[in-house]
Amino acid sequence: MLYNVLIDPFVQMAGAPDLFVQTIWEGLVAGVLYALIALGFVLIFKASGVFNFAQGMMVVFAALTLVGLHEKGVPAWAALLLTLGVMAILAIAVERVVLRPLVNQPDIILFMATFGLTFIIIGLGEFIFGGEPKQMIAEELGLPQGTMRFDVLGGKVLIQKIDVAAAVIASLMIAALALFFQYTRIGRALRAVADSHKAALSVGISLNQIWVIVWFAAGIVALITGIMWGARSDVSFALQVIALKALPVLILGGFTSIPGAIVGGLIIGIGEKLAEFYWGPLVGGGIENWVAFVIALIFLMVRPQGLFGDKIIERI
Amino acid sequence: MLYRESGQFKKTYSADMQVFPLREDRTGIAVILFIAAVVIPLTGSNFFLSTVMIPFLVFALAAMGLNIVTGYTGLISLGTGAFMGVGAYACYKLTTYFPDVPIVIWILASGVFSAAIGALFGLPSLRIKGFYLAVATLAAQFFLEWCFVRIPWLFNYNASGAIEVPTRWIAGIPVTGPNATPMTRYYVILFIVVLMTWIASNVLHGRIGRSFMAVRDMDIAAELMGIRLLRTKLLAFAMSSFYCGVAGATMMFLWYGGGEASDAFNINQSFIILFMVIIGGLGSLIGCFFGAALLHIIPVMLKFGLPAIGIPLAGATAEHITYLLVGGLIILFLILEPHGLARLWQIGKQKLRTWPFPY
Amino acid sequence: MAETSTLSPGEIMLKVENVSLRFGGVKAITDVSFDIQKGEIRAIIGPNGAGKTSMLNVINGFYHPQDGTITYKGATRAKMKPYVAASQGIARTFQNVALFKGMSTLDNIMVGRTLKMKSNFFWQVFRHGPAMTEEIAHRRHVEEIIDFLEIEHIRKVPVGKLPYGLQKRVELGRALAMEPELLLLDEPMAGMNLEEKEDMCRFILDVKEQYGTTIALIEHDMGVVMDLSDRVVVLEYGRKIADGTPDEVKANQAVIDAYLGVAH
Amino acid sequence: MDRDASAVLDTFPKWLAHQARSRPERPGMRHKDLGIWTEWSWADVARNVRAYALGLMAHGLQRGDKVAIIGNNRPKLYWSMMAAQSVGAIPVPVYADSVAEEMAYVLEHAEVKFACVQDQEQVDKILSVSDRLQNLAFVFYDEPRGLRAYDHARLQAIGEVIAQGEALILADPEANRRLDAEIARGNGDDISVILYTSGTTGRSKGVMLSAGRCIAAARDTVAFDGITDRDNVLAYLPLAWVGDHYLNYAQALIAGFCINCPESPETAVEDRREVGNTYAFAPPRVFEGMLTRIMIRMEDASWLKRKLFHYYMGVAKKWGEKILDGKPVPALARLNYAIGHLLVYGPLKNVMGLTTVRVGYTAGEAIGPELFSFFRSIGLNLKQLYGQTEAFLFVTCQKDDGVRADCVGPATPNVEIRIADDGEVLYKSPGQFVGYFKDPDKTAETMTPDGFVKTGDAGFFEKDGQLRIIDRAKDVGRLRSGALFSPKYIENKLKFFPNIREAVAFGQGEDFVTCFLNIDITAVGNWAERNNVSYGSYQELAGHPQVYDILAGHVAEVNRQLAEEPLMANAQIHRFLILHKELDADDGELTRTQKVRRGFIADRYGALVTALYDGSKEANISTEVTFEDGRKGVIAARVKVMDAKVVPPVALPQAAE
Repeated sequence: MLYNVLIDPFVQMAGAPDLFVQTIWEGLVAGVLYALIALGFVLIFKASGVFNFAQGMMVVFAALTLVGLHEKGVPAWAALLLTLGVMAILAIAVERVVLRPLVNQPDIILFMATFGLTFIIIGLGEFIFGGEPKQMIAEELGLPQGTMRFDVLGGKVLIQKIDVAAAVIASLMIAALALFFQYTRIGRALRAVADSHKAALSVGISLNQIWVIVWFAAGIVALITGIMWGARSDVSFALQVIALKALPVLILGGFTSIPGAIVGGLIIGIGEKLAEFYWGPLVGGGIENWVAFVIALIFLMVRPQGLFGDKIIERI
Repeated sequence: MLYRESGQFKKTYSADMQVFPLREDRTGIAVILFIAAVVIPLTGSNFFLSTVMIPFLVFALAAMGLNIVTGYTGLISLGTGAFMGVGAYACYKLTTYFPDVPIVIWILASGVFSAAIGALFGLPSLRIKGFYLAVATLAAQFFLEWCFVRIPWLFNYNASGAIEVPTRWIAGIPVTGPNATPMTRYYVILFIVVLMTWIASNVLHGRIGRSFMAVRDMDIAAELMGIRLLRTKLLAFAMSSFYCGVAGATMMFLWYGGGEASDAFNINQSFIILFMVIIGGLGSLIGCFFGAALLHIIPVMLKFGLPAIGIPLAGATAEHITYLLVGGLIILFLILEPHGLARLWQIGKQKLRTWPFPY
Repeated sequence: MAETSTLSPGEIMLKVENVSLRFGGVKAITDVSFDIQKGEIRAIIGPNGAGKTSMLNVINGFYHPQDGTITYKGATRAKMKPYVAASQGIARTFQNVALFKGMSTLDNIMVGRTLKMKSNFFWQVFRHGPAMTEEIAHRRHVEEIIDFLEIEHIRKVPVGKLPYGLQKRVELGRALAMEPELLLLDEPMAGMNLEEKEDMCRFILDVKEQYGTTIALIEHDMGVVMDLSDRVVVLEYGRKIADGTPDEVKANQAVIDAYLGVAH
Repeated sequence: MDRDASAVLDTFPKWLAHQARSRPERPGMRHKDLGIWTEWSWADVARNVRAYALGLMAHGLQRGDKVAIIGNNRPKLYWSMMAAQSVGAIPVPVYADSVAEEMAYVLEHAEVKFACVQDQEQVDKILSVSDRLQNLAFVFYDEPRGLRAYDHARLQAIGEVIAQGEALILADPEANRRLDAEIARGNGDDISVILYTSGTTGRSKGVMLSAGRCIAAARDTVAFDGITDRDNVLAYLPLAWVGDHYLNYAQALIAGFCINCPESPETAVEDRREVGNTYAFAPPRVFEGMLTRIMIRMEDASWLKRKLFHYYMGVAKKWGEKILDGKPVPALARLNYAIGHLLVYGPLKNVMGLTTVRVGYTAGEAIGPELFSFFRSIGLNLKQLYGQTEAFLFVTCQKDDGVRADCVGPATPNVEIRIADDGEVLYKSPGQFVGYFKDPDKTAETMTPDGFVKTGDAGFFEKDGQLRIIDRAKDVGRLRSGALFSPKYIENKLKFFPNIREAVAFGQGEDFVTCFLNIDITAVGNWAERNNVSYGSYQELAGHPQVYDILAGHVAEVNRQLAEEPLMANAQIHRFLILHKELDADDGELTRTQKVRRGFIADRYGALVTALYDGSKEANISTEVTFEDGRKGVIAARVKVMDAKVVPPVALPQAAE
C-alpha cells in the first residue's frame, strides 16, 4: 500500500518520461488558465479590496456571450468587439449597482455580494443564450488548430497548437498588464489605490472610475481566458466548478501579487495533473476536483499569508 | 399596538432570562405552533405538504446549521451541502446495518458523524479568517462530494450510484420510502425541526452562544477574556455541521426519498443555504425560517405558481429566472438591510411595541 | 468579590524583567523592567508610540516578547498565554473600545463570566438544571457590577448604540466580571468629557477600594494620573526613562524633556 | 383577634401587625433591585421591621426620639419609619436632594438622634455638618458602596442592624415581648411623624401629625376610592412630602396594597410601566412632562400615524370624558371610541405605563384644562384633590363622576370647610395636624379660635359645591386701578403652554401686569431642532427672537382668555421677558416642591422688574448661581423686554358679581 503511494508513482515517471513530460505540459496549460482567472481576482482585489468570487463566472459569461452572439449570426470579429462592450457594461453596472452602494461596508459583505453577482451572471447568461454547452469559435477567431508531435526521450509528446497559443497569449497579456501598471497614469493610480485610497485621489482619479477600469480590465482577462478555455473544452456553466480552481491558486499566490497568481497557477495546474495521473488511479480517479483545494488548505496551515504576502501583525 | 406590557414584571432571573419574556410573544409562538401542527396538516393538500412545507422545514434546519457557524460565530462556510451529504449517507448506512432502530433516531444520530467531519474541516479556522476560510471550506465541499461519488460503499454499491431510501416503519406507520404519506413525513420533520430549534435557542442563549458571538464580534477581546478560540470555533463548526447533517438526512429520507449526491449536496446547495442565511438574517434563528421560506417559495412559484395562473414557463427558463432573482435579492439585501428579514421583523415588532410612537 | 489572592498588599504581584519586543525590524519595547505591587494603582505613561499598549499586550500574553521574562504571582515565564493570563486573573480594557457590538450590555458583561462558568454542553442544551442555576448565579453577579457602575438604564441596550463614555464603562464592567486580581486599563478616559472622567476616576478608585483589585493603567491626562496612581512608570520610544511616585516622576528631568511640546 | 384589634388599630405599627396577620402572603413591598423585582409579603415586611426595631432599640433608640429618613424611595427607608414608630420614636423624612445647608437646619431643628439614609452621598452631607448636630448619635445607611473605608464608630449598615435584631430575637425570648409591649404602649395621640413643609416663604416648619389622625384620614380616603389590597403603587415621590407619606405609606398600611420602589430615579418611568400601578398620584408637572414627551415623539412619527393620532385625539376630546363619566353617548361614537382605544389610547397608555391605572390623582398646583382633559379623554380616571401637609393632605377631592379641571372638588368625607370673609379657605379635618414642632406661635397663627386651620389659599365654592382655588390668599392683590389681580392664576394659565416651564407675574399696586417667563428646554429645544434653529446654550435659546415671538403668541392667548373672565379681565399681561436662566431650587428661587418664590425672585431680579415697568427695551442682569456640585458662579446676561398684545375685555351678560 505505502509502496503504491510513495514509490510506485515515481517509478512510473522515470519509466515513461515522455508521459511525464506530457502530463507536465497538460498541467502547465491548465495552470496558465488558472493563473489567468486568478489574475482577474488579483486585479480587482488590489484596486478595490473586493474578493470577486464571480471572476470565474465572468470567464464563462464572456465566452458564452462571444459564442452566443456568433451563433446569432454576428461575424466573429464583431462578436469579439461586442463582447468587449458587454464586459465594459458589466463593469459599469457592477460599480454602479454593487460597489457604490456598498462602499465602506465590511469586506465580508462585499464578498457575499459577489456571490449574488455570480448567480445573476449565471442566470443572465443562460437566460439569454440558453444553458446547453456550445463550441468555442476558435478558428473563426483565427486561433491555430490541430496538434504538434515532438519526440521526447524516446517517446512522443502531443501538444495542441491552441495550448501553445494560449500560453503565448497569456504571457503577452501578463506582460501588457505589467507595462500598463508600470507606465500608464491610470496604472500608477491603480497601484496607488492598492496602497491607500487617498493616494489614488491625489493622483486625480475618482475611486469610482478606477473601479470601473479595473473591473473592465478583469473582464478583458476573463474574455481571453474564456476563449482559450472554450477552445479546449466546450463552453457552459459546467465550467464554474473549474473556475473555482482559481481560489486555491490565490491562496498560494496571495491575493495581491500578480507573480504570485502565475506561480500559484502553475503549481496547482501541474500538481493536480500529476496527482490525477499518477495517484488518482489508486483511489478511483477524479481527484482533480479537490486535490487543488487540499494542497491550498495544507499550505494555508503553514503560511496563512500566502507565498508572497507579508506576515500579518494583529493590533489592538 | 398589540402589546400591553404594563404589569408584566419579573421577580426572578429565570423569568427575566426566558427567550420570550413578553406574554404577547409567547402567545404568538403558541399560535404559530398550533397552525403548523394542526391547521396546515388539516387544510394543506399533499402537494402543498411535500412541495412547500417539507422542503421549507428541511432548508430552515440547514440554514440554522449554517447560521450557527456563519451568523453567530462569524466563520463563512461553503461546505454546507457536503456536510448535509455526510448526514444523509451516515443515516443511510446506519439504517442499513440496523434496520430495526426507529429511523428518527438514526436521522438525529447521523448528525454526530457530520459534526465530527465538520469539526475536522473546521480546524483551519484557527489560523485563517474570512475569504481564506471560505476557500478552505470549499476543500471540504469538493473532497466530500468526490467521496460520495467514488466510495461505492457509501451507497451500498447500488447500480444507480444513488441512495435508495428503504421503507421504515414507526409503530406500524411507514415513515420513509415510497409509501410514506406526506402527512407522516411532515409530522416527523416538524417534530425534528421544533426540537432542534428549541435546543439551538437554548444553547445560543447561554454561555456557549455568548462565546460564539464574542468570537464573532471581537475575537481578540474574546481571547483575552479567556475564551479558547480553537475550542469555540470547532464547537461552532461541529454544532453547525450537526444541524446540517440532520437536515441532509431528513432531506434524503423524508423529502427526496432517495437520490444522487451530485445534485442534492453540491456546491450550489451550499450557496442556496448561505443565501437563505444572508437574506433571512445572520445571527438570528427566526431569520433561518424567513430565509428558507423566501428562497424556497421563489422557485416553486415560478415553477408551479405562474403556470397555475396561466403563464407558461419552461422549466429551464424558470431556473434561470430563479438564479437572477436570487442573485439580485442577495445584493439588494446586503445593500438595504444587511441584517436580513430578521431585522425587518424585529423593527416591525419594536414599532408595534412603541405604537403609536416611532420609537 | 475578587478572589482572595495569596499575596498580601505591598507584595510584588507582577514583575517584568528586561522585556524586549520587536515586530520584524521595528523595536516596540526595548529592555524594560518594572513591577506592580498588590493593591496599588500603577500608571504607565509616555508620549504616543512609546510602547505603552504593547507593554499591556505583553503582560496579558497577546504579544510574545523576544527577550525578557514575566513573573506573575511567583511563576516566571518567557511569555504569557492569553488564556493563562485571563484564567489567572488578569483582565483588561482596550484603548479603542473592544466591546462585542452585536450584544447587549448585559451579555457583554456576562461574557466576562465565561471563565467562571462550568456547566457542560448537555445541560446547556436543555438550559435547565446546573446550566440554569449557574446562569442565574452569574446573572446576579453581573447585576451587582451593573449596579456598581450605575448602568441599570442601559442593561438591555445593544452596546453598539451607546455613547462612547458609556461604552467605556460597560467595558470596565466586562473586565470586572472576570473578578480580576490585576486589571489593565488602556486609556480608560480617552475622549471623555470632564464629568465622565470624574465618574470614571471614582469608579477606578471604588474598584480598588471595594474589591482590592490591583490596577495598571495607561492614561494621557496627567492630572488624572497624578491623582489616581500610587506609582508611575514612564516609557519613551520603548525604553523606560523613569519610575517612581507621581511627585518623583514629575520632578524627573528626562520626563520633562520627553513631555516638552507633547500636547497632553 | 382582628375584631378587637381593629378597635385599637390606632398606630401604624399596629396596622403593620394587622396586615401581617390578616394577609401575610399578599405582597407588601417590591423593589426593583439588581434587575428584578424583589418582593416582600406583609409577613416579611413585619418580620424585618420587628428585627429592625429591636436593632434600633439595642442602639438606644427610645420613645420620642427623632429619626431622620433621607433618600429615595426604598424599602429599607420605609422600614426605618415603621421600625422607629414601633418603638414610639418619630420619623422625620427629609428631602434627599436638599443641599447640606438646608438639611442641617432640619436635622438640627428636629433634634434628630438617628439618621437612616440611602447612600454615601447622604452620609457625606450629614458628616459635613455633623458638628452642628449634637443629638445625632448614629447614622444608618442602605447601600454600603464606597463607605467601607469610613469610620464606623457612629455609622452602620441598616442590613446589619436588622441582622442584630434577628440575632436578639433568637438569643432572647423576651425581646419579642419587649417589642410588643413598646408597640402596645403606642396610641393614637402619639406624634406619628414630623413632615417639614418647604414653606413658600422663609424657613420650613415641622408639621407634627398624630398617629390616630393620620389613620382616620387615610381610612376615609381608602373607603372613598375603594382601594383594596389588590392595588399597586409606584413610590417615586419624595419621602419627605406629605403626598408620599399619605398616599403610599399610610394608605398602603391601611389598605394592605403593595408599595413598589423603582430601581433608580432614571428608570422610574420604565419601572412604573413594568409594575403596572393601579393607583397613581402625580403633581401636574409630571403629567405635563408626559404630555410634552407624547407630543414630541408624535412629531417624529410618520404622517399617517400623526393623522390617525390627531383624528382619534379629536374623537377622544369629543366623547372620551363623557364615556368616562358614564354620560349618555351615541352608539356610533362609542364604537369609534372603542376603535380609537384599540389603535391609539390603549397603546398610548401602554407606552406611558398607565394601562392598569384605576384611580389617578393630581394636586399641588392647578392643572391645565387641556392637559387634564387630555388624560381623562383617553380613559384615565384622573381626578384632582386639594390639600396640604397641615391637613395630612386631603381637604377636598373629586368623586369619579364629578370631575372638572378648574375646581378641586367638594370636601372630603368628615372634613368641614369654611370660607373666611377675606376669601381664605379654612378647614377642620380628621387628619389635621397637632401643631408645628417647637413653634407654638406659628401654630396659633394658623389656627382659628374655633379650631379651624387656615390654608392661606383664597377660593370660593362653585354652584356644584366644588371648591375653586384662586391663589395664595396673601398673593391675591390689586392693581393701582383697584382691579383684582392674582399672579398664580395668570402664571398657571401661562404654564399650561408646553413651551413655558415657569412664569412669575408681577403687578401688585402697579398700573399693569407684567411677567417673567422660563422656556421649557425640552419643548423649545425640540422645536429648535426641527426648525434647525441653532443655539449654543440655554441662555442663547431663551434670548432667540423667534422664541420671543412664539411666547408672545402664548401671552396674547392668555390675555384673550383673561379678557373673557369678568374678575380678571383687567389683569392682562402688558409686558414680559424671558429669563436667561432656569429658575432653580438650588438658588432658592423655587421651593423643593417646585413652587416659585415670587418675593425672593422679585428682589433677586429687581433690575429686570424695573425694566418691565420703565418701558426700556433691554436690561442687564448678573446673578449668582449654584452648580450641581454646589460650586457657586455668576452668570450675566442682557435680557430683552417685549410688549404683549392686550385684548379689550369682553362685556359678558352677567358682569362682575
